[in-house]
Amino acid sequence: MAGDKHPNYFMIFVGLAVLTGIELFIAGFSWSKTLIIVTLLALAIWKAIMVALYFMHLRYEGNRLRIFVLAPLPLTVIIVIAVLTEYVW
Amino acid sequence: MDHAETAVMQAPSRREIGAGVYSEKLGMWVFLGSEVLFFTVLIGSYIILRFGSPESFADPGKILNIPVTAVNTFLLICSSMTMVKAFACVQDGNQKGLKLFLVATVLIGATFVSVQVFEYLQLAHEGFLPSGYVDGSHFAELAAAGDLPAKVNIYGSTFFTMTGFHGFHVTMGVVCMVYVTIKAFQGKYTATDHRGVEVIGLYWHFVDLVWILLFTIVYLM
Amino acid sequence: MSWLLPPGNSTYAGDIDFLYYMILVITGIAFFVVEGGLVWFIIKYRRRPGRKAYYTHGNMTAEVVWTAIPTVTLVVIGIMSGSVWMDIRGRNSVPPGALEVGLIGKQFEWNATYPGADGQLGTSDDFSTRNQLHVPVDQPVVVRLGTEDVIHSFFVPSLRVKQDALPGKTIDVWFEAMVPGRFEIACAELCGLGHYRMRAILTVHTAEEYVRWVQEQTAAAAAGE
Amino acid sequence: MATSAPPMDVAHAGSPEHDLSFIRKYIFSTDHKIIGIQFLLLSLMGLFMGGLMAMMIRWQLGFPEGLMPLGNLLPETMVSGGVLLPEFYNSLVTMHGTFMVFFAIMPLLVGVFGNYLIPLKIGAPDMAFPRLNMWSYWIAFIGMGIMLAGFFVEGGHSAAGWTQYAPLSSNPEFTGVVTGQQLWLLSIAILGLSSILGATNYITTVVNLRAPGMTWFRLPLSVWSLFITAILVLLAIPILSGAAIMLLFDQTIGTSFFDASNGGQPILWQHLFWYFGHPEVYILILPAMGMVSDVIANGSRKPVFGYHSMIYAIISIAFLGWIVWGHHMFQSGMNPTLGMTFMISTMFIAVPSAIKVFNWMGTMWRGNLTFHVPMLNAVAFVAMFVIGGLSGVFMASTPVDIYIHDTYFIVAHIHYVLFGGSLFALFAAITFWYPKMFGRMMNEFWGRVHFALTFVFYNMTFWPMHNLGLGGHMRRIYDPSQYEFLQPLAGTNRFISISAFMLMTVQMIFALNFVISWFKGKKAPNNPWDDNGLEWTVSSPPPHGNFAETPTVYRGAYEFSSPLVEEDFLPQDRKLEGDGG
Repeated sequence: MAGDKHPNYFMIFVGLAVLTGIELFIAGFSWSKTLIIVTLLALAIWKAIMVALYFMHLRYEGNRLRIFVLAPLPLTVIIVIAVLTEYVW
Repeated sequence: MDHAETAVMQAPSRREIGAGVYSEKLGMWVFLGSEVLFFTVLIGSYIILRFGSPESFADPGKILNIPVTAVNTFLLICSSMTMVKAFACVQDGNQKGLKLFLVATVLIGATFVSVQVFEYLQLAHEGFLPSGYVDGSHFAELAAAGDLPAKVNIYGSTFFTMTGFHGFHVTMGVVCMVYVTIKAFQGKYTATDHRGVEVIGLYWHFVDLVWILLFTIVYLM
Repeated sequence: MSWLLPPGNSTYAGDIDFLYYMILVITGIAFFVVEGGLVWFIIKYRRRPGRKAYYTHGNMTAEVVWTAIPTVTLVVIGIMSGSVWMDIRGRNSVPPGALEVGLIGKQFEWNATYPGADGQLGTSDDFSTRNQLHVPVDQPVVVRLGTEDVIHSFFVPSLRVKQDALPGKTIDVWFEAMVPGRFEIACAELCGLGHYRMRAILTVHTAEEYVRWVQEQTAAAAAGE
Repeated sequence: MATSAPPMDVAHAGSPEHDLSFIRKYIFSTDHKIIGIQFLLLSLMGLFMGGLMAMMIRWQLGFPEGLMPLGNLLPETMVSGGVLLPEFYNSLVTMHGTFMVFFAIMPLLVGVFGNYLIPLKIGAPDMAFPRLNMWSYWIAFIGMGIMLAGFFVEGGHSAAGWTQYAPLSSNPEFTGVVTGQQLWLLSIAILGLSSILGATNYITTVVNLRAPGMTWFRLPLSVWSLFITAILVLLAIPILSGAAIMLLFDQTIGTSFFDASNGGQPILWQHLFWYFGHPEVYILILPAMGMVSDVIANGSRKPVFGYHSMIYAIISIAFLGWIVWGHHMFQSGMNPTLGMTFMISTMFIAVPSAIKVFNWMGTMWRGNLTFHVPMLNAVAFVAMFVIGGLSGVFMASTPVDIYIHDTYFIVAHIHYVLFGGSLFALFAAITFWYPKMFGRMMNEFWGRVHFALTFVFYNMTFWPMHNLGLGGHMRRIYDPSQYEFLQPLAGTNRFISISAFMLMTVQMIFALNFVISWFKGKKAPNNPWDDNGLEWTVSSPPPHGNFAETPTVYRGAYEFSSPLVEEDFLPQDRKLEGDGG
């Protein structure tokens, strides 16, 4: 982005607020528990990605920094999945 | 992003710059990497414990006050926007906007923490603590009547630990932000060198990002 | 100081001991090759005046060879261990019709519960013993292992049995003793002040002896009530 | 944490040293070299205390009936009438592990050499964030103070083992220790902050402050391994901090994370602990491997054999290190199918370690081996690490692990890796870089004597522990004579104890050599070992700011016996004809 052209931060903000509203709305639905959880998680991750891409401007960073940032993410999943298998044998 | 490039260019010697960004920014990203794992432990434990004994967790809204925290979530998103606006202003050399938006961020951040303290006090008053129900409290009566789970010990444990540490991070963020704001009022940040603003911004947005996940996982599920 | 294992007394002790000796031989060979090589290099290539070392940055073939050999060896050990492990601990490894015995650890003793005449745990004719575990020989026994307080570990060296007892959970561990006699049970996980004396005795009876012992205990329990 | 420091080169270039007061220069210093030396003194003290605790443990195991010599110097709550009490024994076992892991080996490797070597070896004037670096030291100092305080509080120190398995650690009823346990957890959480700040600093420094020409594949292996280690520290330590805080909350504010009776999961602690703990194992060995590579190349006067495969081995260890933690828990009641997966991944992680051993041997092959004291210790590292690695295969095999888990076989294994491995590497590293740190040479003769005696007594101490374990001897038991099947092993236990006392005694040679050489040693030249690294191009000790002008690097760190030059070494910053600017 060139000095005077910023991403439209206000629109990102509106997007985040609207998605939060949708989440609150969906949480009240009488869908199956699993469906609600999956939908809510997807929305939350969408919001998180928007924050990372635009507010933390990862979208405009080089690949080397992105790799650095993404590297620890698998570790967050490994431990949770491994321990969850304790319950399913 | 050309301001980052200028900052790298400004580095005094021709060093091998590995990640293409200046050190303070890289350092903050690296530090956030460790924060990711810290919150993984807290949130991961919540998921695991909840999966292991779902009966110890109340349905959304039964114990926790969703409307209040929804407002709080909105506040935190607002503060993220004001933060990023402050950053955009300093990039454009708009000193007035920088100061205005930084002050707004500090105020909204402080409000978030206050609302959280209020929420904790209310929960404690109604009988929900890290150790579960308080004997003879409102919630304990509801539990005895079968409207709430019989035991919520691990619910209390995980809820207060997760949100408490998040609140602690917001508080630390506000403290650092006050420092940056003071420096901004002293005119220390310019269109070409505004590392402090960008770095505190990264931290602030990260804390916001964690809250986005926490709010969904803890309050809505 | 011996590298041999003490005599094993369960049906799967032989499998475990075989794996142990196999690994002992493999690692033994590796040990002598590597340490021998080191000593040889130390002597052969020691500093001599006026000589320069051979200038090289490595050799791809050598790298591939010494990556491949350990990988293959270790995977083979892993696969062989895996099948034995699943026989001992796998999901359906407990032999059908195994005799059930309850064993609860608590600071610092082992309490065993036996099904009475009906062969069922949790009925009124159960009886229990303290720091004593009695089992019949040549019959699979499944120990339903639990704990009242902290983590303990049920360790019977001669049976090659070791299993932690986890609070809030009952873990099944099975074995089939091959020789009658008297053996020691130890706690292998630090469990507090008296961890070192959390000792119990395992008595392996012949089939007839065990029946007689159960009858005596049932009678004694009935008389006690 | 988000404050911006001025660009380092500006802050340091030509900052005159005499401007700084004594306190700023030696106590609250921001100079990475002073901080490294501060860490060195602190962690050698930790090492000594850990050793003393080991001696008391060995006394009890070797002579369970005897009265402990000098025991009357300790308070009645620890040693009563000359008899070491079981509650104190459990504290000793816990604190020996804690001190050796968290306050000796880890700070020695990461705190000392990470600080001292990284900027010097990459040609930087200092760390990226010198003030953060100072905080990192002082936070660790506070952490150690809190840990030490635990010995003096009512109820004694934590007695739940260094692994702190819940619920033994989470419920004071089970050990009778309240304050000591809480101090342990607090100390570890604080130490975690120090480690994270340090790691942030190391990573940023290596990525951003390398001298011109110091490309990734010209970095010395010591820097590579410290860099990868810093990443492991950065990502593993917050897991321990988080888990320790949860445990602390269980103790203090009534949460129930690990309390099964209230819906908690005791095994969750083990998963979290070892999810931290296995990367920690590599934190404790990777820097040792890197520094040994430097020393062996120097002693062999030969380039490191397979420099690139060495790096790939370090990186793959760092990746695989995250998916093998379950092998500490095969007998814990973990899902056995999960155990299978962990066994296979564990088998794979042995491979990169094997590659490294073969490459060290390749480095020595056809070399011109010069056995200075660092080289002796480095070769001993390789020899001992092989034993530790091979004994690991027994444990990786789950069925064999059923028998040897929680026995002295494990104790032998961990000491072959941590003492035979890391500590010999540290002796190599300390003796190698001592001239640079203090400007004086250590005494060569006494260095050799110390090495020879340590090597012999070390093996006499730890080798027989394998045999104890095969006899079924459990870990962490106060009195083995309680068991009939352990009685035949009493002689072995006594032999080990006597060897251990000798081992501890001969360490005094090292301590004296260290202290006396500091004041009386021969003045060290800039490059006493004819090495190639950038740190040897500056004076010993290097000035504040390290390099008068930023060096330019033309080649890797291991150009020994290069055909391009007459001598058998070729410094990284020496410009030859044909080297581009």
